[in-house]
Amino acid sequence: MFLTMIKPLFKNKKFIIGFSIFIIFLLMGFLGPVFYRVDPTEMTWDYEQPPSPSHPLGTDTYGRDILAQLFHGIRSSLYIGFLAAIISLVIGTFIGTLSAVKRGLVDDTLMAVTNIVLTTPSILIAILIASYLKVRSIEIVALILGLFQWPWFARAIRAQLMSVMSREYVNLSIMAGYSDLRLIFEDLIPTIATYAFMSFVLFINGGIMGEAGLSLIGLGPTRGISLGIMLQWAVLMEAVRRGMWWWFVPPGLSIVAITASLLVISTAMDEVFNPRLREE
Amino acid sequence: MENVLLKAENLRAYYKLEKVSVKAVDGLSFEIYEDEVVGVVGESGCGKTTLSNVIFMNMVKPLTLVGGKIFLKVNGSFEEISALSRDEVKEKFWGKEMTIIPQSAMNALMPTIKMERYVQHLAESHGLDARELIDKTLQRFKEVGLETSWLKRYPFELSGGMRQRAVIAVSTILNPSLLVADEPTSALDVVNQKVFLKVLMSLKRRGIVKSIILITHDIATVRQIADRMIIMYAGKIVELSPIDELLEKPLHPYTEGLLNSVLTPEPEVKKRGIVTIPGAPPNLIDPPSGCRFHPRCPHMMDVCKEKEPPLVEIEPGRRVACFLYAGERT
Amino acid sequence: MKRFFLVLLMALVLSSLMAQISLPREETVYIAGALWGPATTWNLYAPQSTWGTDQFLFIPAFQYDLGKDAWIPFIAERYEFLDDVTLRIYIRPEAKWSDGVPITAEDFVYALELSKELGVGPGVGWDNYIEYVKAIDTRTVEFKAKTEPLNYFQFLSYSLGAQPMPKHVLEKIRAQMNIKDWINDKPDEQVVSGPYKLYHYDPNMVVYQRIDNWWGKGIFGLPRPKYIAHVIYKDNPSSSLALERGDVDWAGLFIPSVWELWEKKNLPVGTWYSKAPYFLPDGVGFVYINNTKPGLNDPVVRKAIAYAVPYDEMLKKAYFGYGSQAHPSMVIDLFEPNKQYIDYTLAIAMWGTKDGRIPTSLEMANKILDEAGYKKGRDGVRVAPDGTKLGPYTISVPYGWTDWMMMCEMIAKNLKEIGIEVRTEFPDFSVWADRMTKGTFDLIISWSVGPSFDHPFNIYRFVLDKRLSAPVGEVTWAGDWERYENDEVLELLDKAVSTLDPEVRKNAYFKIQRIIYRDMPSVPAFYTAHWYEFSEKYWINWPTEKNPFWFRPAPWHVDTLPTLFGISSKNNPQPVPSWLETTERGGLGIPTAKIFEDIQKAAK
Amino acid sequence: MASRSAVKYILRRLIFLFITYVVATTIVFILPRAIPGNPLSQILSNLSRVAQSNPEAIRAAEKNLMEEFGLGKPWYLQYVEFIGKALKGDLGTSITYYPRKVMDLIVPVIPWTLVLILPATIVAWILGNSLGALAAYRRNTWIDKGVLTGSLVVSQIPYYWLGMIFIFFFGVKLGWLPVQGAYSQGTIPDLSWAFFMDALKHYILPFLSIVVSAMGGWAIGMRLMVIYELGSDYANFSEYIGMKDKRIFRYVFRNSLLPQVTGLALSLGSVLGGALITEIVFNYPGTGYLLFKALTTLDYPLIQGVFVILIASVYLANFIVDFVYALIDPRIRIGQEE
Repeated sequence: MFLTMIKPLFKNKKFIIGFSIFIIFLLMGFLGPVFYRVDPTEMTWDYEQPPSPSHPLGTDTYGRDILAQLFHGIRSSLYIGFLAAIISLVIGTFIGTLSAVKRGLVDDTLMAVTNIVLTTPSILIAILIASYLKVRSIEIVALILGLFQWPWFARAIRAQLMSVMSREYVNLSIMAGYSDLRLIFEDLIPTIATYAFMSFVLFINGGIMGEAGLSLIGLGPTRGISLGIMLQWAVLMEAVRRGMWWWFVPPGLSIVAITASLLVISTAMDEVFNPRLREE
Repeated sequence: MENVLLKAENLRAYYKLEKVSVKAVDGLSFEIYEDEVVGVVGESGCGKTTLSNVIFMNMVKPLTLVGGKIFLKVNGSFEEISALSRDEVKEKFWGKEMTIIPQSAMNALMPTIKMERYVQHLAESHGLDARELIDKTLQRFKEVGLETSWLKRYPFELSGGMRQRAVIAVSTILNPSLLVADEPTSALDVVNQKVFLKVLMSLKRRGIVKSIILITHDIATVRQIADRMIIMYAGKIVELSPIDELLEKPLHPYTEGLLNSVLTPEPEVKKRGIVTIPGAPPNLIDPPSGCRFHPRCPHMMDVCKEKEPPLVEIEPGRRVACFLYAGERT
Repeated sequence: MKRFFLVLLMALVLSSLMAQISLPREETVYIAGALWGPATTWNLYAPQSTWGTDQFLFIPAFQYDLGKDAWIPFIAERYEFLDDVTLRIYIRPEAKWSDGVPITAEDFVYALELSKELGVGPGVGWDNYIEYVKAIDTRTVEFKAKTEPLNYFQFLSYSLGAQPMPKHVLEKIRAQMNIKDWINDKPDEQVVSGPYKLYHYDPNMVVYQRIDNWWGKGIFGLPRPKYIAHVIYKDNPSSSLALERGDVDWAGLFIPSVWELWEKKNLPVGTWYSKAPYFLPDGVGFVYINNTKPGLNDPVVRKAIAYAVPYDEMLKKAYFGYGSQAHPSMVIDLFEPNKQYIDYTLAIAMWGTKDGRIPTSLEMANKILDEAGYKKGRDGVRVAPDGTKLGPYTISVPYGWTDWMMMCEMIAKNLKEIGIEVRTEFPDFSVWADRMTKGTFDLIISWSVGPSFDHPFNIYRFVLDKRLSAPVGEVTWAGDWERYENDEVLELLDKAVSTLDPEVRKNAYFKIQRIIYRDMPSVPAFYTAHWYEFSEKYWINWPTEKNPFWFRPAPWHVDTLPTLFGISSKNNPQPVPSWLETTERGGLGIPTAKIFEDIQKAAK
Repeated sequence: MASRSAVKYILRRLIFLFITYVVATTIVFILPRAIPGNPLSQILSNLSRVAQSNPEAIRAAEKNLMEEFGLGKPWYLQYVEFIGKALKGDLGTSITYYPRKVMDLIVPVIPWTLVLILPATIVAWILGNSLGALAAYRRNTWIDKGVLTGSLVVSQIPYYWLGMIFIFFFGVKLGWLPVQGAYSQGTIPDLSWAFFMDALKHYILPFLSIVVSAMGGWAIGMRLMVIYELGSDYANFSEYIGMKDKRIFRYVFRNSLLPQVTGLALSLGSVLGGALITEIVFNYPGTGYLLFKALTTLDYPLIQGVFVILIASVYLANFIVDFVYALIDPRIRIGQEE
């Protein structure tokens, strides 16, 4: 069943391109540090070196190897992205389904909350929260970011479920006296799986972008390296105006490549699973 | 030949996909006379709607005209519109000579501007004087039984039925000779259906439109206004005849089935079209050999499998494509 | 709406006639590194006034000259001791406020009394050491020192360094509002005693303009720049970039590998020394060790830590060699006058190096720990006989203080090797500061106090005086962050400051050093740098090792004003004014020693 | 024209936004107090480290500030006080820049931010939508493919990174445009033509970096909308009755634009966020810059103030957009049947 769902994807050119780019970076994140064994935090004497055989992507002000940083950065940025996405997904699904299944008051209140979160300038609030957490682990940052992405998703889930639930077989299962939970898991979740996956992909983007943003104003993780942290250092050390392109271009490029490829993937999926857009 | 309005010769229009092509309209020949109402009936997926597109030369890929000719009489002389491109036809005839009331007439009007503006735009498009056209529309509004003041409103301010009438009014302000109504009543409740049909007829009586093609799966509606009927099955015409004879004595087994289903009382069945005929309509990618109806036909003969029955006139004005009547030719 | 735009347009068109206001580059000194955010207030009666207020707007009676250990009479023309605790200061007849009103004794008295009343302001806290300050006549102020406690250093710094405030202005202000909320940002309303006053400020820049008819013109001449403009940059690097580009002439910044600016990039940029350490010392950087934590409360452990700190390596690598290892006596011995306060024989005997600095020696560290009975456990972490484990501890500095962060890493590494488990931690500044001031940290690197005329008293007091401390968990910024307690030290300190006999004072210091070497309350690790860079693109004659007319040349430093009298614009070089010299060499600077002699004379 | 339903709609939005605003500001207020950390440390450390003040002076300042900022009071009292003052337009006193009033600090920087964000956002919105519409209209031509892929990538470029690239390329490498700030160093802002031109030169890069990277998203969204609308009934019908293509496309464009307007309202928050960071990258003396300072020095009152104002302006903009929406979409203005 899953395979048959996936198959058409690999016929779609867009999807293939996006997917392969993403995989490349995934591998960089996972295998990079394994094969390129350079400590990204080790400060050496040849600082601010342009790319050279000894430092393929050069070094920063403290002589730390950029390539090593990049690999670790990609890794943790992806990690943050996934974590944030999972968090948003869980919250969104929970709220969405809950308010769809238990209509009435629950629904109203939940939707009110959703709308409030939706209209609050989430980035600002995220900045605020982050600024008051003195020690920020990567997980914490992911959590902060995850807390604000879900409203769209929750709404969509709710809408979808509402339409699904009006269909025959759901009524049947209700008649058959299934519990709400069983209803959700056996009948409803499958119908929204693809949508969920697409949003998941976009949430990852949100996470990665958000982390970069927070880090840039010095509110990123206080330990470890991420693409955002790299950019922050580059800005802090005026890499841009001092022309050290090898420092600020790679991390930014990676961010764009990863997020763009993910976006392409999700649009491709949209085309495939959503006939209206299918090229005919 | 004298009072023919539209003539179709062996029309073949397929949906051409990468590999296969769906033979939605496969060798239709018929003509529409001036001053008549023709009902085109058949189950959903038999090519009715495609037919309407073909008549309009509304060829949007993958739909392509594979063969055949269409002639339309435009002030006295016949134009071979099948020879023109879609855009040319659109340019020349749409709205002026031929017009359509789409399936979902409810939402057919531009929602976010007043209908009056819409008419003005229409005037621009056809290079007419806006004032006149608006007056005409007001006139038309009266005729279809709408408050003239409503022209100054937005479509969504009208109820479903009214909107539909507004659509008729708008679509016929240029006095097109041919009006095609595609499943016009499906979305309406019984009362509005009646009103709607009345309006149609009155338009014809006033000679605002010469002829009407009414495409539907619902015989009940057609029988109320149509003069002739075309029964389609699987992209082909199986029977074509004046309405009364047809109802009195359906020739083609499929027609028979259709009628039975309609005459059965409960509306649920009516809606579904034909239940009394076992089996489902064939797919049009590779239709059955010979007579396309043979797999479901109660009177199936061996010949039906091999040869394709031609559409032959067996009584004046009555044509049928079935070997049952192969002998009765006079 | 339309009208609004019309007005705007009109305004633009009209104004397009007049030209853009911008400062003449040749007459302006651009500054970076002293101001990192919008200006606060030009009122000294606030916890923090904007940079420049203390430096250029309000000058003291006598200006202390660190380099020559002398006092230059600014507003005052001379002093007189009636006895060993009573001092009179005579105000120059020329001295006037910028609005023409003469500066009187009343202005001195008023200034100090107000500080006392508000608990904030110039010379706040003077009443701890000075019994009274009163106006004898319009030009004579009298200070009387408290005898309980008697502290000559505080007495002198408060009295000689007193800044008068324009009574006639302040009284008016106080009548209208709470003086603390007074911003004083109207250039034409500012009344100052210094040679500069505010010209313009916005979130981007603060500009001071020279008062060309300044009262001191005849005595001191005028400072050379007509305008001094501090551009408010985002952070260190953007400022240093501006220096590289020649947009900034005078800076007080931490710049990684500063020598590259002239060695590699051949820019007309310089620092005090052209070779390492490049910068003057500005204070002592300590590795503070919390004396209240189990394990760390044992002097042996603290000494072991002192042995384990990789002084040279970390200064070279993390600090770019901008500082040298501090002397364990805590005295900044880079200034000649200070050397006399160090008991070198003791230090050498104690640490076995040629100048008595602590060697980095893991063997020694291990040795003394072993002797004290600290056994290494299976995990390589030592355990005391009584079972207290040496670790895990944390060593922390604020996140982003990269040089100190690196030092922490290096220290932690060495400490692990001698069996003390230490992890590095780099929290947000406020958290770090919280731990430091509440005494809840284990180990931190932090600052202490800098060289001044009461050195080394000031540093001994800051690091060792439990009277400045507070119980663990309560905030104290005043000093003794490591919570060291020793009454003997207190006695010695009091002795040192209440005597007029240099020998007695010296001995007190020597005794304190003995105690330090015994208890090692915290580790004096390195001399922090007095960040100061200059560009000779537009201005020359900057104070340097070779042109040492002023020893506190950083723009951010309180005593920096004379720097501006010494430099000159590139296209008209001028000599350094002679009044910057000491009296023996024909200048105005009165050596501190001479002052103490005068007190002794008066005492008899 | 302003029929009852329109008023109802506006009121509903107004009330809703107000509630959300209260929630937001409450968060803004609660947070700093929920997490420990002595906000005064910055000043005091300056006194101790930079000013090298006497222990006595520091002691005095400590006492002084503690009283000054009433950090002793219970938080709910502080909250009431905060709200009360805020309503009077007094956002309290900054800690780091004491005794400056928060308002005095914010007011001068706001114009810079507005001048940067408003035009950039609007231009981006217009350009993006036109591009998207164009692509949809030329569906499956190379234009479409180009616009689509372009937008997909561009929409994922963070403003500030694009900013860096621009600075590096146009500023550092080519030296065409200034690399930082809002006007040349040493100039004093006034209404002169020279200053205007100078500011304009500094304006181009930050403006462009926001416009370019914001455009993509709009283009993508608009393309989908238009494609969808092109297939809608009114479009088909208009064609059948011989409406000119140009006209039909105008209809479609108009109707697709409406949802984009709401989109604009919802995106404002993130746009602002991105722009603030862009300001920091460009050392542009706007609100983001001030916020950055406030954050790095943990100046609670200032942070609060900045956020209260930022969020308020987001909601205000939100409301304005809603209002405009109600004006241009008759279905809301007049009220939909059924």
